[in-house]
Amino acid sequence: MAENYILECSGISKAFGGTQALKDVQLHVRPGEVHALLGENGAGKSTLMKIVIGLYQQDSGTMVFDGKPYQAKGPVDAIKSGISMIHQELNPEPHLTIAESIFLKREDTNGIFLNKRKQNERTQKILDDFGFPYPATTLIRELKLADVQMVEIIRAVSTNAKMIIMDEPTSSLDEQETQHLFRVIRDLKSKGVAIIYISHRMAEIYEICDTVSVFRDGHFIGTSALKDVSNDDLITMMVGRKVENQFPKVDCPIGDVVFKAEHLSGKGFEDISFEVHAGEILGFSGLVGSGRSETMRAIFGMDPLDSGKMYLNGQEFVRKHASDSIRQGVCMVNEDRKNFGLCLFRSIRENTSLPSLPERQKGLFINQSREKREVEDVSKTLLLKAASIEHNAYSLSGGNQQKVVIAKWILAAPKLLILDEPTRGVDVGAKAEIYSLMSKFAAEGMAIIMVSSELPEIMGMSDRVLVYHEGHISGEYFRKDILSGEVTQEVILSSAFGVA
Amino acid sequence: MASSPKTKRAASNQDRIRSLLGQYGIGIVLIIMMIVIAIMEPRFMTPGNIINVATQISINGLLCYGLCLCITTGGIDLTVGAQLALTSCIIGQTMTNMQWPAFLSILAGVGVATLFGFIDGLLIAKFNMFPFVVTLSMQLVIRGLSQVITGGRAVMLTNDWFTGIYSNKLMGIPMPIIIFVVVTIIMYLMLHWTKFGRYIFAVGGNVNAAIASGVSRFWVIVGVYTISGVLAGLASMIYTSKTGSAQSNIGVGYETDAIAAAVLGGTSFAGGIATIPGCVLGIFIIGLIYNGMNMIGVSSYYQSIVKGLIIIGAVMLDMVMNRNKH
Amino acid sequence: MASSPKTKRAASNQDRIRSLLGQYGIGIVLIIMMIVIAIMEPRFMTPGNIINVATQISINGLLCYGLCLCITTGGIDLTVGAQLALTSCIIGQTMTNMQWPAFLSILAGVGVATLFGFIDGLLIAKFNMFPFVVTLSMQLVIRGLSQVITGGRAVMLTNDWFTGIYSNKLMGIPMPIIIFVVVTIIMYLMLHWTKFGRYIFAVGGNVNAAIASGVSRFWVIVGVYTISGVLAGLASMIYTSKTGSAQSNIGVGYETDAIAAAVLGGTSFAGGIATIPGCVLGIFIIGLIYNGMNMIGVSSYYQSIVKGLIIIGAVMLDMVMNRNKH
Amino acid sequence: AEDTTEVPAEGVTYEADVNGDGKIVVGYISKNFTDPFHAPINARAQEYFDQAVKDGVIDEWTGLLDGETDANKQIDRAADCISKQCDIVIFLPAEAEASDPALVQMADAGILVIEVNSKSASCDEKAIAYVGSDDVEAGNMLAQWVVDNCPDGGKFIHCNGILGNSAQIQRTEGMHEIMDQHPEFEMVGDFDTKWDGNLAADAASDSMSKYGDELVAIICDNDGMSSAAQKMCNDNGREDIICIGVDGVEVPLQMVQDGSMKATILQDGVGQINGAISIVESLVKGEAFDPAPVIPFVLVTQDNVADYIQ
Ligand SMILES: Nc1ncnc2c1ncn2[C@@H]1O[C@H](COP(=O)(O)OP(=O)(O)OP(=O)(O)O)[C@@H](O)[C@H]1O
Ligand SMILES: Nc1ncnc2c1ncn2[C@@H]1O[C@H](COP(=O)(O)OP(=O)(O)OP(=O)(O)O)[C@@H](O)[C@H]1O
Ligand SMILES: [Mg+2]
Ligand SMILES: [Mg+2]
Repeated sequence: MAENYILECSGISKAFGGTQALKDVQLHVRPGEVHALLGENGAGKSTLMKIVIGLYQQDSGTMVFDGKPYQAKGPVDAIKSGISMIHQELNPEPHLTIAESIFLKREDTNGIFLNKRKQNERTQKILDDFGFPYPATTLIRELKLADVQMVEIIRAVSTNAKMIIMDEPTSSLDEQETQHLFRVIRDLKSKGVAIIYISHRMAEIYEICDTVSVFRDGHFIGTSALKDVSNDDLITMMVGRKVENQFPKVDCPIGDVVFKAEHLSGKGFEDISFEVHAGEILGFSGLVGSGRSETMRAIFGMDPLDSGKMYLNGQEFVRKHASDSIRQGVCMVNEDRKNFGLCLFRSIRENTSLPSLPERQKGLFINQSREKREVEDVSKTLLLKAASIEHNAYSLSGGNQQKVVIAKWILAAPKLLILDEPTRGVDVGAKAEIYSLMSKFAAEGMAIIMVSSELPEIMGMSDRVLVYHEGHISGEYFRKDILSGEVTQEVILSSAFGVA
Repeated sequence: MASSPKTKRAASNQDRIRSLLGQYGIGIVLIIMMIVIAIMEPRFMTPGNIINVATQISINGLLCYGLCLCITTGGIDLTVGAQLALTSCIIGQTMTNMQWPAFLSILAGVGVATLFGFIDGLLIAKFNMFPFVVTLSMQLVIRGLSQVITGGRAVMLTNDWFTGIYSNKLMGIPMPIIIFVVVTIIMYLMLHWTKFGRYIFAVGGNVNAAIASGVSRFWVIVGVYTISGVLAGLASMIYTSKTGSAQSNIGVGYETDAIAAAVLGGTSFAGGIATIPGCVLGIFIIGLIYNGMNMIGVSSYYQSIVKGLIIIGAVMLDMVMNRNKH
Repeated sequence: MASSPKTKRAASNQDRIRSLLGQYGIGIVLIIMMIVIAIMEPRFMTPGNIINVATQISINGLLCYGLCLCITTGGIDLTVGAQLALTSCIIGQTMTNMQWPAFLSILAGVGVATLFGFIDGLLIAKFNMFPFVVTLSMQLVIRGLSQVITGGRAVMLTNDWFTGIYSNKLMGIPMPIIIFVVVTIIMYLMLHWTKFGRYIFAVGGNVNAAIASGVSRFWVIVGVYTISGVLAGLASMIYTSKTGSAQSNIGVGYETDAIAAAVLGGTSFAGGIATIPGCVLGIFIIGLIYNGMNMIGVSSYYQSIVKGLIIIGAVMLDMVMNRNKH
Repeated sequence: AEDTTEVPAEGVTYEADVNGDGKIVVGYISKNFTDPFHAPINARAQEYFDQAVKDGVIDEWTGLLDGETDANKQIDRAADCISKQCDIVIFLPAEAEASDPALVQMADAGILVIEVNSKSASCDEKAIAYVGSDDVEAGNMLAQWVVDNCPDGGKFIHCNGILGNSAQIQRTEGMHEIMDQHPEFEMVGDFDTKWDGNLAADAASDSMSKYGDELVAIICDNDGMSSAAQKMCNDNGREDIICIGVDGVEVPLQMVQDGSMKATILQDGVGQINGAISIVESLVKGEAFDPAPVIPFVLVTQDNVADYIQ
């Protein structure tokens, strides 16, 4: 072996029931490098990482870590060997404090009893070093999603591991926090720590990673140095075909005002006024926690509104619950797919038709044959990768789950569709599909609001961009100015920071 | 994609068979039980005894459906035993002591059970209290009320029409079986063919997603506990007619058998998973445990152990046959 | 970042006061109850009666801690009532009928309860069965075993040392109080000051995250059910010493009071939230409901209703005082 | 409270105000509030003592304390009675052995305890009086009725109360005492029916479908079960099956009256509590009383049912 690797996986296979998640894959990671792991949703990235960390056992294949044969029977073994992991979409125990969460399984004790003071002090020091503005005794449940993600990162980093796996660490972070994470990564790298970095955000990959390995459908496609491959090549490797246009935005005529908000105020946002037209994609940009989701949740009827008026097609829009909004044609894809999107253990069919059941009644009963037909149609339109619509949503990969969430709102035929982070955790191929759908529906006269923390997406897809800063609208930009290059990422970012 | 549509379809069919096997695999347990009992006691398989079993299961059957719905929304209804007592006492008091017509008495009894089911649902849905806690406490209140109503005394029911509810036959089929079949069909249609049924699964599967999809958690929760109340009321009507006596100490622990039947039938305590055909199988298994032990002549001291072991064993078998559910 | 560390810290302090108030707000209910009872019946506040109450609560107290742990991991232990019976029968059989020394008998009885707690935990952790189902069925098995062991008969316990466990005093304090206090301290230290306690909260809060951190769900689950078994065994020792008799029909429904105490004490059925001081308050409230109602002379016909309403009311009050917990 | 030997056989006397606080406080620990057999007993006690307090016969009473058919709870209630400084307590033990510490505790505190309905283990030493009957005898009567009415013998089944309960144990024992001497009878089923009429009815229908005409009798530990079982038999056209149980609560009595059941064994609960009440009255007046009045079980058939109904 000429190369000096910290982790070598070879011939790893893993099946879940009938699904072959990994087939004879390999992965070689050097110390001190940031190794990107790319692949479509369901390619098997998380599965391989869970095998490395000991949450799953492979069916066949071997691993070598730090020069020694390695096999983790559980996360404890992995942590002992010097591997830690930031898990994808895994919220830590809500009722523990930050200190308790970071030091879970590594508690400070005097003999058998916990030394809470020492642990809090140690944690506080780590938090302060990180510039994380909370006391160590804050409960996790009191933190915002992004802060929780930071705690996860801090926990992983604080183990002094030789290798850290980061499975989509930035999916709930904004630009600023992402940059913060990158500083941390560079620091770790300089100390010789190896990092496996999984993300669907191509820009990040190019910014921080050295090497890239690509998986497709559970197979290993290849490894190469990042500087040797172009973005398009990578995408082709991942999806097995060329993705012609990453942002297939079709410009279409903008129609009448569909929805108008006047002076909306509520928890996390104040005095928000805007209108959105038929055929328009209105982008909302801003930092995480700037109050975009709160605004959308309030419009949709998931949260209360303190004051303000809304109009739909010229008539006042009054809603108490989400059901009122849906009935009137206002629908929303929530940013939190797992908690607000799907009933994982029910079938794709049931999930998809849920909001639009009232229209699929035949007398007292549901017209199940019509339901089946319509769900099959919409899942074909969305290129949903599922063996059958009778399968549980649980069996789908993340991107395909997201498609089911979108499908259910398409079936509800909304006048206004609010998409909150519509492509979070979705691979490039599926992203392009979702974007082209958005274009298609806009062209059919739907008004679309898209909240996103990914600037390329905002800039690539929006007819108009509104930027949030601490609960207020701090800027408005138009597509023509973005296309002409007059409005750049920096311009939008600075208005998100409230500088402009 | 690596796999061709063909292999996918084959896999899917296989999956379906496995899932069907998983869903109703408990049916195998039922068949095995029937064979074992029939071998040990040939008289088990006589038409008379089969009708006998079907008649006996009706009370637990109705309770089981109510519990199945509550469990499916992620809750539990521990009041059913007490509801049995309360309805019985109301029927007894109004019919025997106040001379109300039987029909009106039944209406009053079932009505009160419905009301208490509604109150349970209200406390759970409106105040966000845990179903276990609410129904555990309400059960005390409901049983207390039945004691107050009757002063602890037993009331005899002499109305022939009423006592006939249990013993009369329609075309050779005892009334309880007819009631049970009708309720089963209604429950099946409701859970698997209506909007409300879908909403029950959605609320049980992921309440936040259900709300975000426009489902009213409030009405679904209130709905299932109210239905559980109605069914407990009907079960009590059958019970009271069967024993010909109304008293406040009946039904203690009846939720146990109903829960066991629901769970054997594949109802998941994680919420969002249940089928009425599954429940029917579960109800028959529980009924057969009792009837089978009585027919075979298992000593009274061992009956409780046998029952416990059969339930654990069946649930475990179901788990093994149907691994991917969890 | 937008807000300075200072402002965040201040908000957190306020939160803490609110959370403390929320956590032990149930104490207010306790104090109100004590005042009301004391006004209505002056003899309530005599040292004799206070010691009386404290002695009475010891059995429910021990059971409550076991349930608290199980509920905190997201489970439930419905076997405790049956465990009470089984341990009692084993102690009775070995001590009276087989002439074992008292100490050995107790060891055997508590040992078997521990074993069954372990089996419960094993079934739940290893086979991923729902705690409700496992313990509901095991309860039947355990009670059945006690019936088999004793042949359904009551066994007298005449060993003075043994019957003294309930009635003897140490420096004027009855033994049950001493046992209860010692167990309370151990449980407090275990839950709030050891790694194991931390892991209980972690598993109850989010089991997947706990596993990913290397916490062994298996041992935590097996651990809490085993502890619940030990505590039920100890409670049974006190019970058996108190009644001086071992029999198989005791303890039916005892889980109800234990669960009620745990829930009043702020133990959340959602898992991951519990405190031992909270449980102590809950245990006292349940004890006072019994003692207080009898001291005041609430008609027994209404006691069950009053008890149910107090539990619902207290939980609701707690909910209102502590909104952000849910 | 143990100097009973000093007084003449026909009566004993005590100082009623045992704690000397100038007040006479009476306690009442019931067996339970749920069993229809106990309802009239509890109701009679409530009625009498409420009136007695009003009339100034006694100063105070505890109200009906609920024993919940649970020895542990009864011991707690006994401690509560001590806390309330009772002088006299009427006590209906739930269990012969397990409830005994309640008696011992109160007697040791000087309280005059009158046991009613069933005896706890040290009743003879510690209680000042016992008013009640003997469950073994009730079991004998159950069996005797079946023996007398089925001269040819045959198969019968037995429905138990909650296993381990004193009444269940003693009635079952009494039943076996007689039945074991009659080889012409065969017990073909012994069911765990938990005092539950519904389960007894199911046991009846199961046994009918198994044994058909061979089944001649169903012996139940109480008549809540026997009346439900008899109804099940009658509904199946098997009025010939003899179902019998102990207690004499409303429903079985009415069934005896209207002929749908042949007999039941009545335990005169109200008679028992009245006996205890008259002892309390004697105590207050300082009169002598009989420490063990006999309230026998009565076989109730259509001939004498009119005397007991209502
Ligand atoms: N526990 C499981 N049970 C059954 N199938 C599973 C399980 N975990 C993963 N799979 C399946 O294995 C395949 C690989 O999943 P994996 O989560 O590794 O994908 P991924 O590459 O991480 O995708 P994403 O980018 O969406 O996170 C998918 O088809 C998924 O459905
Ligand atoms: N009650 C709450 N407790 C804890 N966190 C909350 C609460 N409500 C909202 N949050 C979190 O606060 C964060 C910031 O709020 P909001 O979602 O409005 O900002 P945003 O600009 O839309 O950010 P994002 O890019 O994450 O959507 C969100 O990540 C949300 O999950
Ligand atoms: Mg993944
Ligand atoms: Mg958001």
